[in-house]
Amino acid sequence: MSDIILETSDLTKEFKGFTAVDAVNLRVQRGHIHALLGPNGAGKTTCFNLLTKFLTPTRGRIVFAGHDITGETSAQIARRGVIRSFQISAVFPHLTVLENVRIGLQRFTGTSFHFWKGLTGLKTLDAKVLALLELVDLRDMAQLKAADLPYGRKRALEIATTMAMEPQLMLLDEPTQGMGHEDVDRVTALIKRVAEGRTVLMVEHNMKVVASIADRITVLARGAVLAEGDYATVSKHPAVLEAYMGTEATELQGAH
Amino acid sequence: MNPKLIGYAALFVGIALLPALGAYPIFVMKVLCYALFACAFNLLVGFTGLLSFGHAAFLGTAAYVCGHALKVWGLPTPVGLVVGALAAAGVGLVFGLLAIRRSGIYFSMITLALAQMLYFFFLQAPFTGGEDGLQSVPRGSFLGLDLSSDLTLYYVVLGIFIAAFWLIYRIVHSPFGQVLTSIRENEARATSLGYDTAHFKLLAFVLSAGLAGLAGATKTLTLGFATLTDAIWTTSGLVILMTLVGGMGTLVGPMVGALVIIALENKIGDAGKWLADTTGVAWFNGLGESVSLVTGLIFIVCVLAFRRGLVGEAMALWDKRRPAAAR
Amino acid sequence: QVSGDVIKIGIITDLSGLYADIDGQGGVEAIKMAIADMKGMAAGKKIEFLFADHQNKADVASAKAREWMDTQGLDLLIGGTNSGANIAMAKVAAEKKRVFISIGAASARLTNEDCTPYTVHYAYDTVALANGTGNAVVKSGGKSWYFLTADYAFGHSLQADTTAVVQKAGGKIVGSVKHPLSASDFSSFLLQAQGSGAQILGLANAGGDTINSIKAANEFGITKTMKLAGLLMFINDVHSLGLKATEGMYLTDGWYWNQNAESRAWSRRFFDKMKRMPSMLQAADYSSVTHYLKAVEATKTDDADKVLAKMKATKVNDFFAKNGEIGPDGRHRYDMYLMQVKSPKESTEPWDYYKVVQTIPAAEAYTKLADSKCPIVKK
Amino acid sequence: MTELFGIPLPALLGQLLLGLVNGSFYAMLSLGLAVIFGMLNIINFAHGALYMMGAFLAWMGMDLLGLNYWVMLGLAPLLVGALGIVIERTMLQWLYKLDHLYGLLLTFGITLVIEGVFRSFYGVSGQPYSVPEQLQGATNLGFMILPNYRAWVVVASLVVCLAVWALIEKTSLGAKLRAGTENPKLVQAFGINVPAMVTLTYAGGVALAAFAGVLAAPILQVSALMGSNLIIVVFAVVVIGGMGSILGSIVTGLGLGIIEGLTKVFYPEASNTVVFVVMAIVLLVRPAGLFGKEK
Amino acid sequence: MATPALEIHNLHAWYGESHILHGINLSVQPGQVVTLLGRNGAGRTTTLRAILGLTGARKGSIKIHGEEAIGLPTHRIAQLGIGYCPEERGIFASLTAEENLRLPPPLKSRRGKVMSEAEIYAMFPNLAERRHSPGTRLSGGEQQMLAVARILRTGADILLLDEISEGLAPVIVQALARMIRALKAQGFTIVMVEQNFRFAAPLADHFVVIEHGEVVLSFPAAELAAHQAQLDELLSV
Ligand SMILES: Nc1ncnc2c1ncn2[C@@H]1O[C@H](COP(=O)(O)OP(=O)(O)OP(=O)(O)O)[C@@H](O)[C@H]1O
Ligand SMILES: Nc1ncnc2c1ncn2[C@@H]1O[C@H](COP(=O)(O)OP(=O)(O)OP(=O)(O)O)[C@@H](O)[C@H]1O
Ligand SMILES: [Mg+2]
Ligand SMILES: [Mg+2]
Repeated sequence: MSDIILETSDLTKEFKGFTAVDAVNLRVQRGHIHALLGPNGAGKTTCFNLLTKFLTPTRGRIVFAGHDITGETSAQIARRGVIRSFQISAVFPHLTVLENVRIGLQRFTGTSFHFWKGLTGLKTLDAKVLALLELVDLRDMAQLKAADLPYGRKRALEIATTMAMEPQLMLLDEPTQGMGHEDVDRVTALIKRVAEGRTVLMVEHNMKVVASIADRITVLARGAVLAEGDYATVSKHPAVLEAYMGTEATELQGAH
Repeated sequence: MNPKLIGYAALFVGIALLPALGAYPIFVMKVLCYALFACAFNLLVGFTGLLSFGHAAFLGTAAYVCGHALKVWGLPTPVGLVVGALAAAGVGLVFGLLAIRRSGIYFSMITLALAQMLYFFFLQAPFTGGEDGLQSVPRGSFLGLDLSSDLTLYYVVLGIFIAAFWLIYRIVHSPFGQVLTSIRENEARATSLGYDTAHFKLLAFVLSAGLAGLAGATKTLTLGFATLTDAIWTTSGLVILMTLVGGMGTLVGPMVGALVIIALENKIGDAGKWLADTTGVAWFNGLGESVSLVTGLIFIVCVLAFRRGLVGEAMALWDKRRPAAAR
Repeated sequence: QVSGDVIKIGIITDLSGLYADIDGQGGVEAIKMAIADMKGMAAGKKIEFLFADHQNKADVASAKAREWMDTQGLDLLIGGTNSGANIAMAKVAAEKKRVFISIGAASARLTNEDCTPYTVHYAYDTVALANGTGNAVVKSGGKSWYFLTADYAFGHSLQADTTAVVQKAGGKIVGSVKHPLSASDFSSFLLQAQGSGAQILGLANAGGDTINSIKAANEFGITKTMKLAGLLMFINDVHSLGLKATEGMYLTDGWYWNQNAESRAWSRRFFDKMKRMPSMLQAADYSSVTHYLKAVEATKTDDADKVLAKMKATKVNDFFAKNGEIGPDGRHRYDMYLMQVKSPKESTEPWDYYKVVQTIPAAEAYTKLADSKCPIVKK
Repeated sequence: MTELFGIPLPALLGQLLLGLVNGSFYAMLSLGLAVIFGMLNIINFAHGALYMMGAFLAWMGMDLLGLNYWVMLGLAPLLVGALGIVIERTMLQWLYKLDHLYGLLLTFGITLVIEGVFRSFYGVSGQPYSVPEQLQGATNLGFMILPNYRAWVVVASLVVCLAVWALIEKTSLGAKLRAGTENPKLVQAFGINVPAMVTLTYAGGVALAAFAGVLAAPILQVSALMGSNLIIVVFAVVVIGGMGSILGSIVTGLGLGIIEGLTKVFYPEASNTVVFVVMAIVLLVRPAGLFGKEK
Repeated sequence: MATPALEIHNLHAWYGESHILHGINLSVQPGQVVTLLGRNGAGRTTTLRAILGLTGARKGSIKIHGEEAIGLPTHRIAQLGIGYCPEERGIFASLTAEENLRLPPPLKSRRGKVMSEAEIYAMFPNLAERRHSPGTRLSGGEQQMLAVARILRTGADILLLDEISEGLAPVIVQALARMIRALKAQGFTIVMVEQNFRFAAPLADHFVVIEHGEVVLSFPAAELAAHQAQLDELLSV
């Protein structure tokens, strides 16, 4: 109970009179895989955008690891160890797979403003990058341009880049969206593996994934928290059944 | 050694030999100045995706400041050049702070607006000499070399160019350059990895402005004057054209573009005369007064047929043939 | 002794921009006529001719000039329009010790602060324009002036020069408004001028700006209460405005095609080639090149110093100028004329636009040698 | 007499009215530019040259064929529109998916060619064109004398602007056009003939420019370069209004005319620069222009 | 037998130089619901796009209500009675939700039922609520609904639906299933591409499996049980 890594209080976002996120109080416990569920348009992605300051909250406070980060910029928040992925895959298409990951690691070297230095200094990072790529089965593709990867592999690359940042808190927005079965299973396993020792907050529609790895679930609907608890509790919650999973939920789960 | 570097070295040795091969040194120097200007511009647009429509402001600022420093303050030539470049970088910093958070066409427009305001200042300020320009800037000497000889000046200018080009190459292939590339490719992602993209863009902007300034200062030194033409918006347009014609985002492209455009400006009349003499068609004689018409046609052809610029297209051709050969 | 066994003449002017009509291709043609009239030879050597467009960029002009002198052995450089370009070319010519004749520059700086031993300023300058129009207008009763001035160096000096002349003649300046070059619309400035209650509106601008000012002045009925004085107008401007809009205006010109039989004869030849009548600049192109070639003929050399000495020692006497003299400051002093634009009824043929109201003697038209700021003039 | 900042009030009113007249030119030209940008995603740099062509056609109609102002007011936009169709079909249509830069560059090239052609035939000093008989003379408004022709210009351009605005914002045609720029293939898959629509839009946009050109012919010098000074200002108007915003360009055009008019009184030298000052301030405060939608 | 609503014969299609479809054959009777199955990248989306001429070059024959469509420009093909809901949804950012909805004009051959806006909003209440916001400000799911909704009011009778259940919450998916049943009852001809077999299975009259740009299996719904094993093998790893 004591170890809350992320806490929002009264977090609200209004777009021209439309409230996309409505007084959300979210508490994410350190070490958990925490899933954010909700029907389309519930405000999940918006929530992520608020947490990482890609959008400015209309109201409310965000506290991360004891610091109030409400007033910080996206980059500052990222440097605190909150790293996100995007709903639509976000890689650097014309860089190689290796360079994609190295860009992240490079930040720690403190040389990022050194325009007079060569790239040799960065080569020392390559071993670490390759180890990370190994983890997501991308090692063979290290020299390919990211743009040439199949979709599922791009998502894996994105996760690898995120991991390279040694995040305390990873925010994953629908990591399995648009993937075939094999990829879904691989990525699920991967998330489970990388979640060890850190905290993950993820949005996911695939109930099979959620059921198998989430420690805790928050369900949003119309911007507000509808229910919270573990999978068993939430999936039986009548309001959730009505608003999200629907009556045929049991029939559909795992259909993907 | 890197084959690319060997290529560049060969290129510069070639340029160094040009006067011996009968090229007119002042013309080549002018091309070099514009080439540097275009390379500086390309550093910004090609590697950060920020299209400045106000780069003439930096060229002009440095041209006037360097000219004033050499002529009125009587500073030594190298100091004058540095002062000019620094002044441009300073203006770049101000422009950058104001513009850098805007993107796309709005970034272009705000740089244009700021540059026009600066142009107005140059027009009004007495030290620029209005449309008559700041004339008879002395060449002085450079580290003991007397610059009054065109040839000496030529090698000094070439040296400046190579140094600046090396710096640009360095910037592109540096940790900083890597971050710039990632910002251009996907800014949101770069931010989410913890990079303050605005700071990186600002530094790129200032570097580009400073290098453009170096080009302007060198140009003043070469030609002996600075005029409003250096600071007017059409010059900002010109450098965009050079970069596009040569190939945006390639290192050599802007140099080629500068050569093409400057040659067009200076040589088309001669070309017309030559055509008229060899073909006997008198109409070609009129080509000299139709620079803009011919330029217009070239742009149309470029946009319709050589979109990646001359160098860009050549590289694409090369890339296409190589894997075929390898297979 | 002729360098390279050929006499090389080149003109660098605006062939495509704002000032392309007053000199431009017509100027090129005029020089070709001058060369043809010498049968293509001088001092027994062939004459070759080059021309280039400076696009109103001083750097293009000076680079071209330098290149021609370095690589082509150019002997005579003719500077067309644009003061900035001309000053830049003058510097190059002085450095390379070649003859430079500036035709189209308005700035009097060429024979003052920026004079060189190798520069000849052959046609008008702002001082002459001011002396002509300013004096004449005040004498004919236009005592109070308001200026509409282009906010550019030539506009400023035109205004300053005219102001001096007007005040000396007993007139007074009521006010002035500076407008940016190529302003979008002049009605607003004109309204301010009208509000001043001055009798004379001095247009210290040029080209399109002058044309648009006059158009608007007519439209707003300002011509009913004020008289316009065009300080820098060419016949081409009158042509594009039409006589209805310009009737009765005063302006100063160094030459008019229809001023006498000699000028008419030459102009008709020019018209056959260009389909329009020559401007003062185009006539000056012909006259100056001829004057140069005759000096070469006489000295049998193309050495700049010798030829220049000869040019300065010989008076210019042709259809362009009578008893014109080139002073040590390089200023060609010759009679200027105050013109008045004819009414449509008075005009008998196309391009018949002016009547000569008054001749301004060479001695009065230009900066007196004694007042020259040219450092090489011995005082 | 009442004064404001040292200027008599009536005189100031007069200046404001003149500003409005100029503003209506800006509005009409920037409207065409905004329509083309909004629908085709092309920054039509050739707008100034086509405006110049409108004015020139008016003069040529008079000079060569004896056609009067009113005939040419209808005919010139049609002719320029037809040229627009040719330009769009042969060149612009290949550029829609590319960066704005290419459209800008191509239309810049077209500008140079059109201007070059007119210059080589007619020189640069311009052609005389007078105010049509019906509109000669001026009306005394008390605080100033307004030439009838200028009054006509304001009325004509305001009517045209409103009509175009209504067409695009209030009809389904406008929605189709906007969608067509984003994803032409999909719009076409809904059964809409997108290529034809786009061509006609371009033709319509440049016809507006030509219309403005004919309106300008009696008051400005009809010369090959008359458009090149204007284009950058008009372009700025479009940006200040918010790229592609129809209403924005109309309002900004008029507003800028007035601001410029006031500048001509208080700091005349800066009257060509004030537009950039306004642009810089607006963009600093509102990054997507006055009426633009932020991404 | 009546003229098929859609008849494809030996259809080849390319994207640039890559040859994606290698002779697809497909016949859809009026009022039928046909589901295209296949692995990722098998060419199902490409088939739909090729029908409308949205791919690169194509070859073969596509008859829509008996009319040959292969040489026609896209808008003419659509006019023959096709409504297309693309995989990427294709919502227009510069249009409001409502304008997006109203964008497709009524087709000339109005064979299908034309739904009124009121009916559509009743079916998708979310859209009614968000009707004035810009199209791309809608959430992913809302955009999907809008993409389907807007082709229901044009009078198109052949609907090409690409992965409409993708990324949607279960309730919405259920609503969509009900909608498709309703559309079928109203006589629409539907060609669906689906990844979500459970969603598609109860709706389809006919199944077509595509693999590497070719039809490898085609059978009526009644024979589903008989082909289950084969299907499992083709669709999963
Ligand atoms: N625009 C394109 N350019 C080149 N190749 C493409 C393009 N679009 C698709 N392809 C290729 O065509 C093949 C078929 O793709 P298609 O989108 O039709 O597959 P699908 O069966 O719909 O699969 P998915 O489940 O990914 O939607 C794939 O190999 C894909 O990589
Ligand atoms: N920038 C914006 N301006 C206006 N409305 C917005 C904006 N961004 C999101 N919205 C609205 O806020 C609501 C929540 O959107 P959000 O993208 O957070 O949903 P989501 O829960 O991620 O849904 P999905 O699962 O479909 O991705 C939606 O109704 C959307 O239309
Ligand atoms: Mg989302
Ligand atoms: Mg697909």
